Amino acid sequence: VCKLCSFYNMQLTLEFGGGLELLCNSVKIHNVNVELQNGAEKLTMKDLLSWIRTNLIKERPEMFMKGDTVRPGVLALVNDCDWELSGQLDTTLEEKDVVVFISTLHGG
Amino acid sequence: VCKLCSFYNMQLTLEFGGGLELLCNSVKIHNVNVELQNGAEKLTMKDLLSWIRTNLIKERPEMFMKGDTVRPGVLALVNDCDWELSGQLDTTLEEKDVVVFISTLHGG
Amino acid sequence: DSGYGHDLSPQMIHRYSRHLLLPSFGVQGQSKLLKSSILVVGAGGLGSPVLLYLAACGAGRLGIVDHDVVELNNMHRQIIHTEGFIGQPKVKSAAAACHSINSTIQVVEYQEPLRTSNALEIMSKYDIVVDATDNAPSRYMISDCCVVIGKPLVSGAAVGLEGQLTVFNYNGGPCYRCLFPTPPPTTACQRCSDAGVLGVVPGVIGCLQALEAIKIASGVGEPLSERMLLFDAFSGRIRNVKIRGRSLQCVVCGENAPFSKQQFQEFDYENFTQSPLTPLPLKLNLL
Amino acid sequence: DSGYGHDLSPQMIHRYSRHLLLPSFGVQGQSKLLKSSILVVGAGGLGSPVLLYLAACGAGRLGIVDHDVVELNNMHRQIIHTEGFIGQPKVKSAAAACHSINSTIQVVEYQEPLRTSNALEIMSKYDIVVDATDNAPSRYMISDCCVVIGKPLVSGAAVGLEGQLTVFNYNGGPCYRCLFPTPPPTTACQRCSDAGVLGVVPGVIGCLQALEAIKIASGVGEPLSERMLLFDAFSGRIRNVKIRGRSLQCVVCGENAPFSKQQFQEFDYENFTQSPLTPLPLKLNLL
Ligand SMILES: [Zn+2]
Ligand SMILES: [Zn+2]
Repeated sequence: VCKLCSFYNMQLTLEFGGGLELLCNSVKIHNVNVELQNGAEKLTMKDLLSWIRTNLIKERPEMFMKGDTVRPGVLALVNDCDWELSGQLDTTLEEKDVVVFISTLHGG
Repeated sequence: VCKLCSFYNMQLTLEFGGGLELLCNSVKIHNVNVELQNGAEKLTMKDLLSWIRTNLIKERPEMFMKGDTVRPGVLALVNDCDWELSGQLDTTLEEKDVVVFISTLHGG
Repeated sequence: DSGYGHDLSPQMIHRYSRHLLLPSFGVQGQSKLLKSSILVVGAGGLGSPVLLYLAACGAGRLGIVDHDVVELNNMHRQIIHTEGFIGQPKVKSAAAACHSINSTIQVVEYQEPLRTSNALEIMSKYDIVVDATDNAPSRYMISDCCVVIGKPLVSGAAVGLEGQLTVFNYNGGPCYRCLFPTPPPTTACQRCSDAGVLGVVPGVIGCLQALEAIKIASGVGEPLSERMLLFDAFSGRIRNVKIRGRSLQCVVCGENAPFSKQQFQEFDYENFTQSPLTPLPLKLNLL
Repeated sequence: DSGYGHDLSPQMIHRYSRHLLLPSFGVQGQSKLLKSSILVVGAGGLGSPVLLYLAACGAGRLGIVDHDVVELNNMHRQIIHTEGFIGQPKVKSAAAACHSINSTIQVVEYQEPLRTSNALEIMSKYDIVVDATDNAPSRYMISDCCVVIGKPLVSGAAVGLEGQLTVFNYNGGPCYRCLFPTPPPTTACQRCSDAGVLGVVPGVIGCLQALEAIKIASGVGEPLSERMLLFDAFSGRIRNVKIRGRSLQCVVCGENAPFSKQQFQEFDYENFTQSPLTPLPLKLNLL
């Protein structure tokens, strides 16, 4: 993290589960620094999704996203809370937030 | 919480488990405001234990404490971490910390 | 009433004494449990511990739905079945096991696949439904049916080294469709028989499903409604997350869309999810 | 070796196929499991799911220690026993159940109480020990013995609506005495038979114990060493907490105190904890 401009960088923990980790080299937990776009003063889930698609997803992006949001069957959680409760794509992220993406399981 | 002197008050979540809740009217989770002693600038686990003994434990205090510490068989956890790792009685608490006291179980 | 303020026979008091001793459960919790009826759909990896623990604890009437037969490759996780039952219907095997640990409860066998044509009739006869199936169309169908007939649903799933658990349609909480209005692509729907599963993972989730059913039936504790448990066996971590409530826009339980019995019976779940309700077992050609 | 780089017979490949399909487990994890030996002390509430899942998954050799007989008031939680075995030794009943779900594993029966006089000999024959007992002196004794002979210990406990789980003496991690150097007052040591227990709670903890044993035996995953899982069934919450590492001051595993076999055999656990190793069952006089 740049100490002079830490404002423009955000430390986040991203976790992938339910099979989504297979899209990121089978790594479940990613500690990342997300750089905010020029002039941006906040990072939303919408920004994060496009950052993930560019920087983390190595294969089959259609298994993670559909349009500009997550694909059907994927739950997004910000600090252990469904993103539907915090504004979905508009959810504003804060330093050290934990964002979990989990694909729903059907097996038994 | 006094808004002018919030420094001298500390909001904590205390949880009791493994049977210890029986000593506090069977209530497991207590959201409390602990007033710091005159002139004190920090709250340690030692202070908290004496506060709990005065304010929360309704019966059989010997089932919770022995001397100035918890009785044998009780684990103390500060933010999901064993207090042995943070200095035991000397652990300094911070606003909104979660402190768990749990009695070890032997049954099966 | 026995004159003691409850209906428990001396035999029952003996059998369930460790429940009766619990101040928070006691005679009242046990009595409610004994009067309850619970339907378990699926007698496989999840259903095994669900059925064993529900039978043991004294759920009054236990229904079991499964159309499958016991196979050798089930045995690593489906602990309710013994080798002697290989080739026989799972329902028969599971019912025999339930009876052998508790001969005082009633067990009803449904040796047939659950479909829109029989779901309403079967599920209506029970207070609580446990989804222990292994495919997406069944999960939508069971949840929709629970909304139509107003029953709480304990939903568990396990694949690989992961498991998930929640309670749907309970006390104003969300249904499966509130969470997943659109079915996932079929490529995202792995089943245990295709993708593999560590046998004890459905064991953990199944026990937790039995617990949720017991909590609802006895009226003791806080069921996992609007919450979900995410279990990662590899790391041993369990997350307890808060999920959305009932959605006003839900096409099944929402404001403007009370799904009718007829709509339910005419809904094509296989077409909706693009997968079969009773998938054919994969023939494994390892090596 | 079959020529395929492993020792699995076609029967085994069929039985364990859903484990073999798992990329993170596979043939290597299953082969290690099949070669492992696990001792389960206690065939009660915790031991029931531990034994069933370890037998099902193919733990090569399974030892069972228990001196008790099956009673009707066990049946609400001890799902390995059937009514037909009431009055018979739990070890015999549990071994029969393990065989019936997996006739290809070896099961060894120890129908005797575990004591300092036999613990070293019995426990030395196994790679991993699972503590599924119900009293404090046994827990100290089993942990101390594991330190003396250098075996990992999977420890679980359940009372009322709560459960706890951790792994001791694994890979430089703490032992039971590191955590609890001084025994608790006897008034703090409730057993299921005295205090009651919701039957499915030891079910959940026992499944998780089986999982930890499988992880250690197969070398797959991260065992719960220096971590503890705290389970509250009422609220459905599970905490994963970080606990202390090995204590240099521990009188059993610490720097200056390697407990010798002789010291172990002469240690009086009943006096140390002020409670009996094989407690008499409480006669319940409810109503
Ligand atoms: Zn809905
Ligand atoms: Zn130690």
